[in-house]
Amino acid sequence: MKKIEAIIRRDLYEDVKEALSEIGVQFFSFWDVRGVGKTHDKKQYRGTEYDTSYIERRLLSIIVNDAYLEITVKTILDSAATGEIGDGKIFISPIDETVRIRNGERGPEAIYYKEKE
Amino acid sequence: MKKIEAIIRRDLYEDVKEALSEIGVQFFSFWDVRGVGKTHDKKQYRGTEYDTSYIERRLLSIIVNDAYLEITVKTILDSAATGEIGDGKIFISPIDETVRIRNGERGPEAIYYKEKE
Amino acid sequence: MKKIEAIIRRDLYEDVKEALSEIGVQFFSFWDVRGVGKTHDKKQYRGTEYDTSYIERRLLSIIVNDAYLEITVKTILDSAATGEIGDGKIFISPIDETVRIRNGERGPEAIYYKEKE
Amino acid sequence: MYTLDNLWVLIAGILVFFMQAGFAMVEVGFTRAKNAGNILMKNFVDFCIGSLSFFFVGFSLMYGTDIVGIIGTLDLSIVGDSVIEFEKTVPLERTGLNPFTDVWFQSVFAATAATILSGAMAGRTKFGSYILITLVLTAIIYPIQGHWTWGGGWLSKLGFHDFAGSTIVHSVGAWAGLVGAVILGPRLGKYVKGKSQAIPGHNLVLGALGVFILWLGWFGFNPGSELAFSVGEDSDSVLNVAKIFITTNLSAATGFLATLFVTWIRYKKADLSMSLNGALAGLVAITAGCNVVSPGGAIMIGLIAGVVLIFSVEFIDKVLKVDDPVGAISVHGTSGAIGTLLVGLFHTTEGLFYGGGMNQLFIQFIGVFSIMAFTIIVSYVLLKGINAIFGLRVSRVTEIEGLDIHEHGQSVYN
Amino acid sequence: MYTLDNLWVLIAGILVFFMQAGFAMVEVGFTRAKNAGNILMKNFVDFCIGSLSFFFVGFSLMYGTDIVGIIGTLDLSIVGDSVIEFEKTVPLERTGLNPFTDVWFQSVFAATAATILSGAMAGRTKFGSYILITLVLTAIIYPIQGHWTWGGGWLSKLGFHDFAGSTIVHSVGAWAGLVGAVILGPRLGKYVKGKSQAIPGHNLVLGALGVFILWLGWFGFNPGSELAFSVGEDSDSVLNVAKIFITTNLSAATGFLATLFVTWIRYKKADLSMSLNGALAGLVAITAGCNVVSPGGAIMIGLIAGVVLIFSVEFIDKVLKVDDPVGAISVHGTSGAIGTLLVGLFHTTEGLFYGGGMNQLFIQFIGVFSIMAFTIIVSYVLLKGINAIFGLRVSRVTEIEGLDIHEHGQSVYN
Amino acid sequence: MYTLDNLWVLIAGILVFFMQAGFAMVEVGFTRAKNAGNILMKNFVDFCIGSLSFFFVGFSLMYGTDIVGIIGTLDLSIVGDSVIEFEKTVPLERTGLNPFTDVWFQSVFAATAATILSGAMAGRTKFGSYILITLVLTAIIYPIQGHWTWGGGWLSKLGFHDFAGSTIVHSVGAWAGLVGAVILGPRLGKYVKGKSQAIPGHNLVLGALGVFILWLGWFGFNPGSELAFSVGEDSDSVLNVAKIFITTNLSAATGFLATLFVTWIRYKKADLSMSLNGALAGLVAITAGCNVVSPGGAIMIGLIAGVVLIFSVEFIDKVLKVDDPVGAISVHGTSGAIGTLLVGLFHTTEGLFYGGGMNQLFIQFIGVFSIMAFTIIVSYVLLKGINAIFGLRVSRVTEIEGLDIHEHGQSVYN
Ligand SMILES: Nc1ncnc2c1ncn2[C@@H]1O[C@H](COP(=O)(O)OP(=O)(O)O)[C@@H](O)[C@H]1O
Ligand SMILES: Nc1ncnc2c1ncn2[C@@H]1O[C@H](COP(=O)(O)OP(=O)(O)O)[C@@H](O)[C@H]1O
Ligand SMILES: Nc1ncnc2c1ncn2[C@@H]1O[C@H](COP(=O)(O)OP(=O)(O)O)[C@@H](O)[C@H]1O
Repeated sequence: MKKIEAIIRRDLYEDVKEALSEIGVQFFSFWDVRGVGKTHDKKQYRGTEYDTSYIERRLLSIIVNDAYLEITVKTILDSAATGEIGDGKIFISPIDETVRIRNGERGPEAIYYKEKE
Repeated sequence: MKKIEAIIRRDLYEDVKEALSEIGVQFFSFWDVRGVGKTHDKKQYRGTEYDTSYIERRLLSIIVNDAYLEITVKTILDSAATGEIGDGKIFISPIDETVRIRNGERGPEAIYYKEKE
Repeated sequence: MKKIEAIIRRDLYEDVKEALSEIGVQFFSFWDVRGVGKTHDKKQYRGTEYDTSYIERRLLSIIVNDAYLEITVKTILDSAATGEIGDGKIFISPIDETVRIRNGERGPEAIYYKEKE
Repeated sequence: MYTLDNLWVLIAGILVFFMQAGFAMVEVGFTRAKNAGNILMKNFVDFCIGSLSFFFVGFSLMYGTDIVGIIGTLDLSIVGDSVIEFEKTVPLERTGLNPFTDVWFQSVFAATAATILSGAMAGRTKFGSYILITLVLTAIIYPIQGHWTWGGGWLSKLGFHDFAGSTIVHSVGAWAGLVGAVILGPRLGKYVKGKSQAIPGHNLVLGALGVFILWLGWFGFNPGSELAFSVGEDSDSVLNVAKIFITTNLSAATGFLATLFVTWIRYKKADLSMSLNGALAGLVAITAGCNVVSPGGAIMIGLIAGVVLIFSVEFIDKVLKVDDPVGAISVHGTSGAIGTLLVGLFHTTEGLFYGGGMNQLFIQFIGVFSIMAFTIIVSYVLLKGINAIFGLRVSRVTEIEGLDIHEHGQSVYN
Repeated sequence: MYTLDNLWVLIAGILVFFMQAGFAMVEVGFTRAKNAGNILMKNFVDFCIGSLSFFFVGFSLMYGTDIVGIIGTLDLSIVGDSVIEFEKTVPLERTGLNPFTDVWFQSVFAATAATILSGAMAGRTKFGSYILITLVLTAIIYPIQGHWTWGGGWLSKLGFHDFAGSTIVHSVGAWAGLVGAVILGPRLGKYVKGKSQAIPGHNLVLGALGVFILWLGWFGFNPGSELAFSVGEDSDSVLNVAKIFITTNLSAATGFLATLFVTWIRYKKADLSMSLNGALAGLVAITAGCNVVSPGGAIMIGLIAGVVLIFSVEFIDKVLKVDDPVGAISVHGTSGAIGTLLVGLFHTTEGLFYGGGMNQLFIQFIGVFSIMAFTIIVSYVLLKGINAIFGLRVSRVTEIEGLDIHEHGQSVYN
Repeated sequence: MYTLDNLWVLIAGILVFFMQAGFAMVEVGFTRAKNAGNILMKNFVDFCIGSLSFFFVGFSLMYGTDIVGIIGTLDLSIVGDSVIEFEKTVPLERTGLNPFTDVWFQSVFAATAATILSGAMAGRTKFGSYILITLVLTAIIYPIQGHWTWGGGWLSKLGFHDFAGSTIVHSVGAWAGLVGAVILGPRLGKYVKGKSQAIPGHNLVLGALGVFILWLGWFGFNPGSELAFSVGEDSDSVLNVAKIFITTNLSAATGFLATLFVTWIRYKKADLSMSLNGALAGLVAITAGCNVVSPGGAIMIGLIAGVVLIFSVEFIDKVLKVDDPVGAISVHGTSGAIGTLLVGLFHTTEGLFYGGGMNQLFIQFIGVFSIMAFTIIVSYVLLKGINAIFGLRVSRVTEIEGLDIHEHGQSVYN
């Protein structure tokens, strides 16, 4: 199993979600993060310009079976890319084990997809 | 060392915290995430029903020594399960190294437990 | 590649960011978390003292090439440590792959540093 | 100067109306975000229900021709009249005021009593049942006991002094709320192994704004209760109204400071949420006697109310273990009772400290006690009945996930 | 009692002024956080522009000597006068009031009309273009149609009854807003595959506070429109003002309850955001007839307005597919029109239900329709023009990332 | 018409009271969340302290029998009187008003001065020390300089014109705040390597609501300062009061627009936080001359105040490097001084532009300067003293983690 962490533009979240849903990736978690990088929000306040030095981003954390890795990554690339700087990154890391809290089930079965139901 | 990421119902957080504390797992971090899955919050607004398409969840990130892995997982299962859909998941992944910022200490010592003090 | 997750005092964030920037680590994500541990915030409300049982923390998630691991950790240690309890932790875990969403670029090139531009 | 009296009372009524916003902000601020919408709903609905029910039923029960000192004569002709005609819809001409002015001012008072209740029952009450309670309170309970003192009933004959309603308005709401809070039981998680837990309000800025708005409204509530501004050419009422501004303000200010300094000593930190309640305690307490105490007396009343408040909150929370999320029982009940009793001490002609003997104090005690007893008994029967028929408390899951989602299908923060 | 009249109207004007804060809170609360600063800006700027433009231009166009029933005589001497002198700056002495009192009260009304518009156009309008629209609305559009009824123009001669401006103030703002919303098109993401999506307001607590403030302000808006308090020694106007308090309040309360219960049945849950609109619908609807309907009539008007509101909101949203983020078109336009028409039924002497025949109803219809037609046509031309020259809608990226950052360079929450 | 005068001044006082809520919201909104509770505490506590201290001490110092033009005679008999009796508690009968009316209106003014100070010192001042400062300010500093102009002292004899207190109320608060901000030094992180950093306010919606409330309150502040409504049967004061509404509103509106457009040009974006300050600048500036300038003059004053504000904020922030979190020094100090000076130009009979010569301008200058000098010197001594004895600034850790947790043991948002 792999964990895919995708840091995307917040405004494209709905598109990514739709795209993932279409390929059957219907379970994931997300939260809002701030990204430090080359793109910033420029703001001003009472005559002082300032730079928040970050931009608002959304992080999607998706655990997938190895078989699903590539298609999931591809789907994110397709739906989250605008081609402009600031599109974000995808990080892939290993997951040893998954447990479904409801019934203690372990392993790949704990991450089910549409077609399995 | 392992990282345990438990995505649980927010309302059960206190119970899980208590249960972990009893087995000596007194250090962890948590934050609120939104879970996309089969359970949704149904809302309405001005005559339009809508579906937030996510539920509010809490993510606990607990780094443990390998020896503590199983008991921690079990404790979470015991305290966070209601048996209903929507109980959440536990993901386990490898951690290479832990460093205590205060003094630069590394390795398992950096994650101490009650009984070691 | 490695993922460095540093849980630091919120108030020292600016210092850490500066320090990282100086060594060329200019890309990372962060979000606010709550840390359960020995340090708590003590509060009172209408005559009842209570303990939030957590402190406010900031989590920095930095993906680096292996070569950058040590210097990054060292820099965080230098800038985030006060020597008092509550300084936080650094967790290092493996990253299999990084993808730049903008153009699908993979591997170490997807995490670029100042000097490479 | 009939016109001037009307102008003043109409404007004072506007200020009292706005107290609804103050109550809403205080209650929202002092409770959790997940129930904020429900609290707003309740604050609106009780004002709306109260405006209608008091107009059609409550007003005549309160101020209609006295029946053996207990109740006014119900006059349902107002219903028909109000549909057909225009001039005569309010049949009672009891003061020097235009009847419409009168009913306006009295309606906003009735709605205030109803609103107080919602604070004590916040976070766990079924919305439908709450609406029923509000209806009975404004149409029946409030008017009956109000009749006793303000409508020419037995307490007024006795000489009970509750000028603007420390007891008649505030305590009545609070005692009904006490009964509600007891029957409902505490919110989930409020008492863990018998120990009271803090459930901090989610936005004390709103709470503070609410207190400012209430304080503002009180300058309609108390001085407006003079119901005149220029009676006689000697203009006694100008003097009275102006004095009530001073006594009201001094008591509120002292109440805030008293709570502030006592919490500072007692808890080591100056407690904001409690001090906000302290100002309200001073306001509630001065309400009964604002027209007959001296500025010095007002300060004493505020001081006593502010100090007692702290112990009342702790007592109700930790000893009685009654869960009153916004402190309504202490602020409006305890302070209302104390303020009414203190008239017996600080009344500048009848008060014990001013050589008036024990008589007034005794009468005040009878008034406070009998209204408390009446309200508690009647609301107990009412709430138990509603509880049996419709249920009073929401389900466990509704309470945990928030009344907003389950009762209203939406959250206020998005 | 000239002084007393002035005092009342000045104070009523203060209350109407404060409605700006109410509108601001409602609009901010009912929309998204990323545009909150822009909405605040708009609410301030329309009041500021309106205060100036109506003082110098609008007032004389509205109340100046009538020209063929269509428009008042523009009197630019006020500009010069106001710089040089002090006593004579307002040349029109048309009521028993001091001219300054008069212009004060009328200015805050003009600003209200302008503010309504901003709600319907929220979340996507260019700030600069909005300022231009506001200017034309308060200096020209509002005064012209206002002249027809209140300034002695043709509608007043016909006998059109719109006492405090259900149509003249509220509908005008709403119809202009409708035109704006149509020309702008919906916010991004509002309609997905032709289906309306919910875009919930980010802070309904602020929305509710805003409704309380508006309700408060309405006690200046309606009773203040009597423009007197003591005309004649018999004091007719005292009676009128007091009655208007009652009718206004009853209609608002009923409007809230009507919406509450209907949504409860229709959506299974009692809908807060809609019920808040329901109270406003009751207020807007009673505004036209508040001085000539009975309390029972006021309740009927509030009831009808509260029920119609729900269907109006749904119709505009789901059938017309016009994106009106805060429901301004329904609350001010639909309710304003309905309330004005209902005067033809509930007027206690001229109304159909009171034996007055169809005549008044017919006149009301003419008034509602002609003002709607005029406003829609003129604003269409205006907005199309501005759209062509400056553009009306912000860029896609501005809209997505929020007007606050792009138009004002700062966010309101930090 | 004595009664009418009292009615108006009492109501105006209510509006001024409510400005406390406005100040609280502005200050909370313009600063960070972690200090919000502390700011609320301060705003309440200064009103409470001020209500008491001004009643017992300040009022007689300000309006008591003049001693060599410098100070009024302290009359402590009020303390005893206020405890024992009722009718005579306010010994000074100096206007046509009831003494209670008078002291009510003057008290809320004194509290306003105190509150201004808290904005400039926000985010780093010890709560206990702040209470002490407030006490001295309302009991001694404000009354003494107030006596000079309003109590019959030397400035009034000179002909200094500060009708409602641009200088006497607003500048005094601001100059004391300036001294406080200088002695305290900037907040941590405000200046990094000598460069000013933006520390954005955490909730500009609250800030905007606060400005609306302040604007509202100003319709009590300025027109209420007429202290009459119907003097003489010719009713001169009706005219005056009505005109003050107009001048006040025009100046505020122009101030907002001026700041808006200048920031739009200067910063490329129309700056909300600054424009909000611009409206306040217009209000503060018109306060001195609201009764003697023409509407055109009011617009000029608002315009100048709105433009100068921007540069004043930048100058204080970037050149002087004094950290004034909410802009209180510019809004109340700079604008207050400018507005007072501009009376010398725009006074319609005495002003330079109206053929009155340099005389009035010169007198205005003396007034502005002497009150500034007095306030700065006295507060410097006071604050240095408090600093030496109790310490003025909180500890580093308190400041970093927030005053709410450390000073009050609770956070406002949970
Ligand atoms: N090395 C990294 N570690 C963690 N997060 C990163 C890293 N590099 C980039 N990010 C995240 O990805 C976001 C997008 O980066 P950006 O510079 O916009 O990408 P690109 O230039 O490749 O389009 C950043 O704001 C940050 O949140
Ligand atoms: N594959 C996944 N990747 C990341 N998060 C997931 C994944 N599957 C589930 N989750 C998280 O777990 C939560 C609970 O899942 P849920 O469907 O309720 O579990 P179950 O049906 O097994 O009881 C989801 O809301 C989501 O936050
Ligand atoms: N095992 C762990 N897993 C996850 N987070 C942890 C763990 N141990 C510590 N933390 C995080 O680090 C923070 C700092 O820990 P702390 O007890 O203050 O460190 P120390 O005592 O070593 O200085 C905690 O608040 C928590 O957020």
